[in-house]
Order: sequence, then structure tokens, then C-alpha cells
Amino acid sequence: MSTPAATAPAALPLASSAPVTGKALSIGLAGLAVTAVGLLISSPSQVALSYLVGITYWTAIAIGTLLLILIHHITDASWSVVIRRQWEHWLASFKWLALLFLPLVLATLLYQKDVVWPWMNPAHVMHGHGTVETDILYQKKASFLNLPMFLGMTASFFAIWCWLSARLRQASFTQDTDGNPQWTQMNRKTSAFGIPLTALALSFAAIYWVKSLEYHWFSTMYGVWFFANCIRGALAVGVLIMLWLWKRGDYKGILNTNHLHSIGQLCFAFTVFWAYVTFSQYFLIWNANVPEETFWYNLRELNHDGSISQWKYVGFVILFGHFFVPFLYLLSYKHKVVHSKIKPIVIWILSIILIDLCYNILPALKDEHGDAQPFLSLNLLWVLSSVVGIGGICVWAYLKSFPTTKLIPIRDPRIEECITHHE
Amino acid sequence: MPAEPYGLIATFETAADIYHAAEQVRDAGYKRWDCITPCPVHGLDKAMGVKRSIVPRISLAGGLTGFCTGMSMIWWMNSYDYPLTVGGKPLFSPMFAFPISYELTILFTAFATIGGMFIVNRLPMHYHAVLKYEHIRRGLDDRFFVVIEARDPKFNLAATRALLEQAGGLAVTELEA
Amino acid sequence: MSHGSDQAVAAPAILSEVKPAVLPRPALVANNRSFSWITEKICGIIEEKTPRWWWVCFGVACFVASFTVAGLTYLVSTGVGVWGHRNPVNWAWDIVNFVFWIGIGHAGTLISAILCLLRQKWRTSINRAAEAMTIFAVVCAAIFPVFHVGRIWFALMPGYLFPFPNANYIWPNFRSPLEWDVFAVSTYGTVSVLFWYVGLLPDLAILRDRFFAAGNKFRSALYGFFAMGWRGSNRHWSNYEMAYLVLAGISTPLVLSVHTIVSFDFAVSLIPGWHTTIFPPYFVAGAIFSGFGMVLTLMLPLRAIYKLEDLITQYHIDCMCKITLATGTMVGYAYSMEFFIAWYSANPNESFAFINRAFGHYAWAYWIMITCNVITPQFFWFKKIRHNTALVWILSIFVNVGMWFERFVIIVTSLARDFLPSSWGYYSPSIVEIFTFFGTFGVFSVLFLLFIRFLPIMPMAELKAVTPAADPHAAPDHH
Amino acid sequence: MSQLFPKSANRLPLQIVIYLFVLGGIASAGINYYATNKYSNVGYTPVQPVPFSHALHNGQLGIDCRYCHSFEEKSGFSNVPTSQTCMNCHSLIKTDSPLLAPVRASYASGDPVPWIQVHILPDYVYFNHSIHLARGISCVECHGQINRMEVVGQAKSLTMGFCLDCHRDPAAHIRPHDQITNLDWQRPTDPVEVKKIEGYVHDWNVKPPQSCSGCHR
Repeated sequence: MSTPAATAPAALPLASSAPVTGKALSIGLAGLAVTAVGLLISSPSQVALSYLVGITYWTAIAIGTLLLILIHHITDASWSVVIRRQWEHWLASFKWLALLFLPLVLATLLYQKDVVWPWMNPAHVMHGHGTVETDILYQKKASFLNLPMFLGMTASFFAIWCWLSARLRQASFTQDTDGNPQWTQMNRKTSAFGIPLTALALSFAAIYWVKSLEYHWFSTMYGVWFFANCIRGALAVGVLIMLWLWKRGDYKGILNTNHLHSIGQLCFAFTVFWAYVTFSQYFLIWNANVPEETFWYNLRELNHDGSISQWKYVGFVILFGHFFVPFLYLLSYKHKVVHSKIKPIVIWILSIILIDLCYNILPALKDEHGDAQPFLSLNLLWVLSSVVGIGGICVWAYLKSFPTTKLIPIRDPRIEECITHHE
Repeated sequence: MPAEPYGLIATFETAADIYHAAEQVRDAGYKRWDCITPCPVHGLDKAMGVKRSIVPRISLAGGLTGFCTGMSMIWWMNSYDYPLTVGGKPLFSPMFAFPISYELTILFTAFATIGGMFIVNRLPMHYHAVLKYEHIRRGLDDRFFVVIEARDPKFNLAATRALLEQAGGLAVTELEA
Repeated sequence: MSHGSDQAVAAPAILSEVKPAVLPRPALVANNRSFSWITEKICGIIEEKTPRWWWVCFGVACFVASFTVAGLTYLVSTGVGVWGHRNPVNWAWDIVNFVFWIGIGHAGTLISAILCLLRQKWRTSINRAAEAMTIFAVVCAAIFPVFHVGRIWFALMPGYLFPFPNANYIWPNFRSPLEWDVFAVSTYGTVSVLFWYVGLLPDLAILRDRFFAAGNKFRSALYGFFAMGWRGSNRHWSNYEMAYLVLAGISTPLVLSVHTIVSFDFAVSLIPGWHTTIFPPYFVAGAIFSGFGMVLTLMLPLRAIYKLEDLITQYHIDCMCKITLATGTMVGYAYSMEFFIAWYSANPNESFAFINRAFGHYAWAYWIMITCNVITPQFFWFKKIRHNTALVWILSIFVNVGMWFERFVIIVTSLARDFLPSSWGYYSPSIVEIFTFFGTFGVFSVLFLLFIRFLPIMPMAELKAVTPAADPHAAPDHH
Repeated sequence: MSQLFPKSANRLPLQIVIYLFVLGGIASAGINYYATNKYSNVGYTPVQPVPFSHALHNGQLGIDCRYCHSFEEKSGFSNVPTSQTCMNCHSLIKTDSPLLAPVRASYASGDPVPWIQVHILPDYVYFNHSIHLARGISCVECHGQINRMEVVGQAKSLTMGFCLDCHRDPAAHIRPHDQITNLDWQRPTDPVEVKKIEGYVHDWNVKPPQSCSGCHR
């Protein structure tokens, strides 16, 4: 092996800790505090739904990270070994996400049943449909859409994700010390059953948390749509971590252009996949033109008086920003491998995912006419504060886990292949 | 006057040998030369100093043409030349025009890619001096060759032969044009 | 280690600690075979005297194919009424068989394209045959939509399907999903042929040279014509590989789009059981599933006959089994999601459609589908089963059967119980339909047999590229 | 294998491509023309059981179309006259012409003369004679100059494109009501007259359908 780099201190026992760990925690807490202040200014529903956007956003990214690790193991991939370690650290955020989901549950249980999900309150007045209780569509779905089911399912989603994360992390971290290939085999098996479990959990999470906000509406594609956003978010965060560690010097000599090219290609591929799923869903509903499905999109395009809703423009922002911009941008080889070129696009993708989630969640807030409350409103501030708050906690969890192990899985069977990775 | 040879050909046994030989020929400053290999050898492009292929740009042009063709064709046919209301759908919408435009994008990209590859490679070329070499068959089977063309400004029969032999080339032979 | 990173930075300290656990990757070409062994093995299949089993199979295949010819001749001379579909089941076997064959075709492109993009090198052993399978399956698929119009000369005449100026002064209706099908399937056929051909290029050059050396100038000229003067130049390889990658890159969304558009045929309508948004990815997963089933069905006998165990190793079979398992499970996910959303939608028509599928008149078909598509692949969880070639082959046939029934269930059950109870019916195929469909297996086999007789069944250049000998860094001077 | 292919072979592929393009162009142009009614139906002139001359009856003697095809203004279908109509005159004129034997036989027996239909539209096309005449479309537009024909043949292609030509631009084909059976009528060249004629499209509310269901009902 070659001589140690002048920039890196010789033979570090573990990855060096980052000084920003504490800062992330304070930023997170500050964000949460601002969100809490929002309760004094906006209505509880507005703040709660904004908070739902935040928690869904970071959970999606964590799920995506989990899936990337699972897929890495099942396909015996080598290119992603060094990055995988950072994904594993990111999984530390799951237990905090579970904790951060509690405020929504508590608000529902203790404060007001329909603060987020209208169907939780039988007396909730539907615009032009009477109350939830008398709504035939609710009655039909009541055995699925009820509070105990919701709580049990949500708890089990987090249980599944936390358990899988713990298993993957432990196996991988232990391998650093004993170099036993059994751990790789074990992770491969975990992945075999972990992928279907995670997939089911994320589909139903998307149905319960997001789709049921508008419980009249239904689409079989919804889970797949959520999956696409999860992976895209995780890849973008992965790229940012790679760039950060490179800039800090940790990854110098470890990472090469091809690693970035590979992850960039995945970003590109899932851009296409997201577009495919989202287009198919919209297209099939547009083409069939059945009122019981189109109302979901109509709500996001027109107000009751025929004027154009702000959400329509948000839809266009998503169409162009979530597909065309990254698609065309990432076509180029250079844009995938030059650090200063890939960075803006992954940040862009991360922001558009947030807008996509807003588009799916926030129109559940109605005004007195049954129209969606506009996009540009104070709610946006609570969305941002929740995203910063929960994000701060996630980053803190990652940074706290970061120094507990080696920077890269030094005893992974594929580590050498990874370091010499070429196309 | 004896006919000017096409160039010199040297045989190599392994991928590693030709890799190193290619680096030497490249460093010697030759431009009109080539390696003959039975399969793509990783890294040989870099060893030879070959630039990244321009084929993807041709493909992109093809794809854009295809997409525009699709959209404009459907608009022109269904909305302009023969407007016809069917199924309550608008005369033109990018929604229903998308599937076909998408297929045409791919079709045109494929044509552009393959056509581009053939043109950039100057193929088909059924007659070529290298293909007249008596052992060329091994070049598609399990041997590697380096060919340096006489057209190269640095070409010098003796010096080039020496370079090839020094790089480990076996059976250095002149190719007739 | 240092040669791997392309930035000129000194390696950091942590690299000195790197000491990988030993978990060797399975060799993709077993027994460390040499380049010339691969050439001899693959070319040997074409150069040997036609074996007797080939003639026997060819004869049987021709006989079976004649059923299609007979069925279609009768259809064209009499009229589409000879097929069994009528109100309310106006789409029946023709579309079932079309979707079935198109689905089969998908694995070919998938193995080639997606696995190429994902750098799954094990694709090299099976991609050529799988691509051939694609093309032949598209041919079989095309028979049904072309002939279901009855007077096929109208379907083939310019202007009716393809936009071409004509005396009727009309253009195709681009709002119709069936028109999208025309474009999707013809693009798919064309691009598949081109992709296959580009892959064949270097191998045709080898055959050209070998037949010339053997003194067979006619065949040498024939292969040589199509080899386009390929000479293995690295400057060519550079563009060639890039073009191949681009083709793989566009074939992947192409495969997805083709079955997506096939699914649109159903999903853009209002029929309960058809109009569901998950149809596109669900059809694609199903297509890949059935395609891998067919690849296994074809490759396992080929492996046994030609003793290709060094090239199609147990690892390859494992991989294919696992993909079959994965896609089978995805299909299972889609089935359950459909069922769940049918209930969740609280739409009585939608719910009825699914209950009817599972417990109505066609329940037998539904349960065959579930058994073959969801339960059968679950056996592939077990290593023991994956290592039993005969069993894998049998299970792969179950997969094929199951996927045919899936299309049957989707198409026939939804139509047989439409919105109007007075028009409810029961569909059974006529003998002409049965003949036509049965015969397509012969058509497919005839084409496939011709392929293995006259073209290299594996891409020699690519196989060589995945052996250690093709790696310039694993050369003797390094050990 | 350059031992196999001569140097000239390098030009061959380009030549083949050019030939294919040329052949493809010719083939598609040919199919476009020869596979249509324009080519295959125009000029169809079957031999009729009775050598009835439109040139004589209509052109020379000036019998109006509507004397024989008496429903054409009132019915969706234009009728072929019964032998009763023929006998209105031919019971007095040329009473024993051998050429008219089938007409007399038909008149006696009640079985129609087996005329062979010349202008045939497919079953899936709905065509209404009366509406076309009522909106000032003359016989000549579809049937050509019947008044000059010794034996009736198909003069126009009657393809869908042919129908659409007129449906898209009725002003170029419309004429005054009193001229619809005047097959020799010429469109005036005087701009004022032309404007008046083209104005009929508006006056008579002529809106020929261009949708599929206009004709394929």
C-alpha cells in the first residue's frame, strides 16, 4: 500500500468526529422550536400538516437509504461499499424519526382528532358530504381507516425499519473488527426478506400518512410513487455526504470519479423512474377521466369558481423541476462527476422532493369553499422550520454515529474492488 | 519502386502486453495507429490516448429529433390537418401525444446511435489492409496486435519497427496497402 | 491499489488497514477457460455437422407451426367470426396471446440492457440467446394484432396504422392506446433487431474469418457482408462500446415503455379491473418475470445439449432464479395492492371485479395464476431447488403457464362481467384460436432452432471481456 | 477478410443504401396510388343487360335525371327506375326493339331488370342523396358527366379523400338549386356571381360533417 497522505493524520483508529455535531443538534432543536411557535400564529392543523411534510420528508430519505443498503447487499454490489458505511450511519436517524412522529399522534389523541387526518374524527364535516361518520365511503373503509389500526401500523413500520437498520449496522460494524465474511452473508439474507418488508411498510405508510388525507381518493401506484421519492432523496443525500467527506479530506484517495459517476447514474435512472411512475398515475387518471379519481388533481388545479389554483403552478414546477431539469442536466457525463456540478443538482432534487410532498400533503388544508389553501402562505414557513428541525436531528444522529466506526468498511469482502472501481 | 507498405503490425500475447505497448507507442507521439483486440480491453483507450467517444452526442441529437418529430407530427395530423374530436379529448395535448413521441425518441436515438457509430468508425469497410494480414484471424480470437500506419508523420520503417520490438511486439511484419 | 484512483492523491492512512474478508465472487466463465477455448466452443456449434436432434426438433417445430398457418389461413379466408370472441368478451385470446408473447420478449432486452447498465456481468452468457428470444417472441406477438383485423391487407396498408399520406385523407387517431401499441411494438421490434445486430457484429467477423480459413467462401462472404468489415480495432471498440451502452440505455426505458403502453390498452379504459394506476410497473414486472421463465426454459436444455456448463454456470442459474423470485414477488405485490385498493376504493364495480376473479366463473384461471406466479417462484428461496436444474426447468414452465393465465384473467374476467348484467357472458376459445396459439410455439421454435444453428448463441467478445485474461492489470508480471 | 472482398466492396454498402431508399420511395408511392380506389375503381364500366344510353336520353333528348331516378331528392337512396318507368315511353316508341326485350319481359313478369350497380359505397358508409341535392350539390359532382356517357362508368374515385375534399370546402362545389341536374352547368367567372354562389354555404347553413360518425354511423 502507498504512503499515508500528508493531509491525513496517520493511522486513525476510527473516523474522526465532526465538530458540527453539536451545531446540527442546536439547529434541529431551533427548527422544532420555531415550529412550536407556529402553533401560536397559525391554526394547529396548518402547523401539524406542515410538520407532517417535514417528518415524511426525512423518513422518506431514511427509507431510501435503508433500501439502497438492502439492494446493495442483495446484488452483491462492489462500487458502493465505501459509501455504504455512510448510509449505515444515516440509518441512526430512524429511532429519532419514530420519536419525532409522536407529536402528531399526541396532537391527535390529546388535542383534536382531525388535526391532521380528517377521518379520525367521525364528526369532521366534509365539504358538501355531511360528516365523516355518515359518509358511505368512510363507512366502507372504516375497518382500515381507524385510529387503533393507524397507530399499530405506524408503530410497526418504524419497528420494521429500526430493526432492519440495527441488524444491518451491527453486522457491518462487527465485520470491521473480525473480518468474518459471515456478516456479509447475513446481511444478504437480511436483505432478501428486508426488501419486501420495507416495500410493504413504505407503501402502507404512504397510504396512511399521505394518501388517507384525501381518503376518497385511491391509486394503486401511490406506494411506488413514494418509493421513487425515497430513493431519489437518499441518493441525493448520499452524494452530499460523499462531497462533504471529500472536501474534509477523509475520502481523498478513496473515492474516484467512477464512484460519483455510478451514483450520478442512479440519480439519473431514478429521475426517469419517478417521472415514469408519476406520469403513469396522472396519465391514467387524466385519460379515463372518472370524477371519483380526477377530483384529487382538480383540487390541485382549479378553485370552486373556476379560477386557477396556485397548486397548478406548483404542479408545473414539479413536472419541470423534478423531471426535465435533472433529466437534461444529468445526461452529461461531466455533470455527474465534477463535484461542483453534481452538488447543485442534488440539492435541487432534494428541494423538489420537498415540494412534491407539499403538493401531495398540503392541499388537504381547505378553505371555507373547499378549495385548497394556497401554496404561498405562512404554512410554508412551518414546513421549512419542520424540515430544518427534523433534518437537524437526522444530521445530528448521523454525525453522532459517524465517529463510532471506521470511515469505510475495511474488512468488507468487496472493499478492494470498490476502491479500484472502474466502469 | 516497391509499393509503399500500409504500415507495420506487431503481435502481442496478452492484454497486459498490449496495454504497456500502447502506452509506449502513445508516448512516442504516434497518431495514426491502432490496436487490434478480440474484445474491448479496459483502460486501453486511456493507454492509447483515445478520447471519449462522441457517439452519445449523435444519439442525443437523434433523440431530440425523434421527440420533436413525434409531438409536431401528432399536432399537425390530429389537430391541424384533420382536426377530429374523439372521446372528449382535446385536439392536441402533450399527454396523449407523449407515448408515441417517446417511442419515436427511442427509435431515432437508436438509428442515430448505430448510424453514428458506423460513420464515426468509417464502417462498413469490407476491404482493409489489416484484414489482409495472414494471421489477422487470431486478432479476433485470442491475439492482440498493434498497427502503425505508414501515413503517420513519425513513421519510419526502421525506427518504428524498433519501437514495436522494444515494446515486446512479436513477428513485426509489413502490411501491404 | 494505487492505479485504481484517477486523482493524483497519495492514499490515506485508512487504506493501509484495508484487509478484505474472503468471499470470492463466482467465476463467470468456469474452469478459467482461455479466449480460444471460448471461440472454439461457440463457433464449434455452428461449424459442426447438423446434429440429428436438431433435425428432429426442427421437424416437430415445423409441424407445430403449421397449426398457426392453418388457423390463420382459415381465419383470413373465412372471417374473424371463426374466433370465439364476441359480446361481451370482444378482446380475448388474440390480446391474451399478444401480451403473453410480448411479455416473453421482454426478458431478452432486459437481460441485455438493464443488466448491462447495472454492470451485471453474468448477462454475457445468456444475453445473445435472450435477445434472439425477444425478436422471435415479438414476431409471434405481432401475428395476433395483425390478424385480428381479419382483412390483414387493410392493417398492412399504409395510412391505416402508420401515418402515411393516403387516399382516405385521414391520419391515425393518436389518442387511441392501440395506436400507441403500433408505435411501441414496431419500435421495440426494430430496436431489438438493431441491438442484437450490433452485438453480433464482432462475432460475425470471427465467423467470416473462420469460414474463410476453412475454405467455405460462400458462408464467409455471407457472414462477412454483415460483419461490415469489423477488424477488432480498438478505436472502433471505443465507439462501439459507447454505442452499445447508449443502446442499452435507451432499450431499458424502451422495454419499460412497451409493456407500459400495452398496459395502457387496458388501464386508460373504465372497465373495472383494468383501470388501475399500478398497471404500468405491474405489467413490466410481469413481463420480466415471464421472460426470465422463458429464458430458463430455453437455456437449460441448450446448456445440457451443448455442454455449456462452463459458460452458463450454476451462478448464472442462481441469478436468473433470484430475478424470477424478485419479479414474481413484485407481481404478487401488485396483485395484493390491486385487491386492497379495489376494496379501499369502495367502488362496488371495482370490488366486484376482483371478487369475481377470485370466486366467479373463472376462479379456476385465477387460482392457476396465483399458484404459478406467486407461489411457484417462492421455491427459489431455497438453494437446494436452485441447484436442481431439472426442477428449475419445470418451475420455469409453471411461470410461463402462470403468466399466460394472468393475461387471460385480466382480459377475460373483466369483460365477461361488465357493467351491464344483461350482457354478461362466458368466453371459451374456438378451435381456430387454439390452433393459432398452439402453432405460435412452433413458429417460435423454428426461428430459435435456426438461430442456434447459424448464429453464435453467446457473444464471444463479451465473454472474453469478463474473463481474467482480458484485464490488463491482472497480467502475469503482476503476480 | 480482404482476401475475400475486393477494394470495390467498400463502396457497396452506400450503393445498397441508396438503392433501398429509391426502391422504398417508389414502392411506397406505388402502394399509395395503386392500392386505392382512385386507381382500382375509376373507369369501372360493366356491360349492362340493356344498352341504355344516358347520352341519348339525358344528353340529347333532355330527359331530366329526376324523371327516372325519381326519389333522389326525397330519399336517402336514389332509385334505379323500374321497368314501368321505361315502358311509359317504350310502350309507344321502339315497341319491338330486340334490345328492349329484357325490359318488356321484366314488365310482364314483375321481376326487375338485373342492372349492374356501378357506384358502390361500402356498407359502413352512410350516404344520403337527398341532403346533398338539397344543399346544392349536383349529380355531376360524384357521378361525372353522365349526360355524355353511352354506357355508365365510374368517373370519380369515391374514396374517403374524395368525400372529404368537398366536405372541407363545400363552397367550391355548391350551386343554385335549379341547376343541380344540369350537368353541363359552368360555374360563373364573374366575381359577384361567385360570391353569391359561395354565399349559399352560409345561407343554407351547410356544415358538412368531418367527424368519423358523420358517415360511419
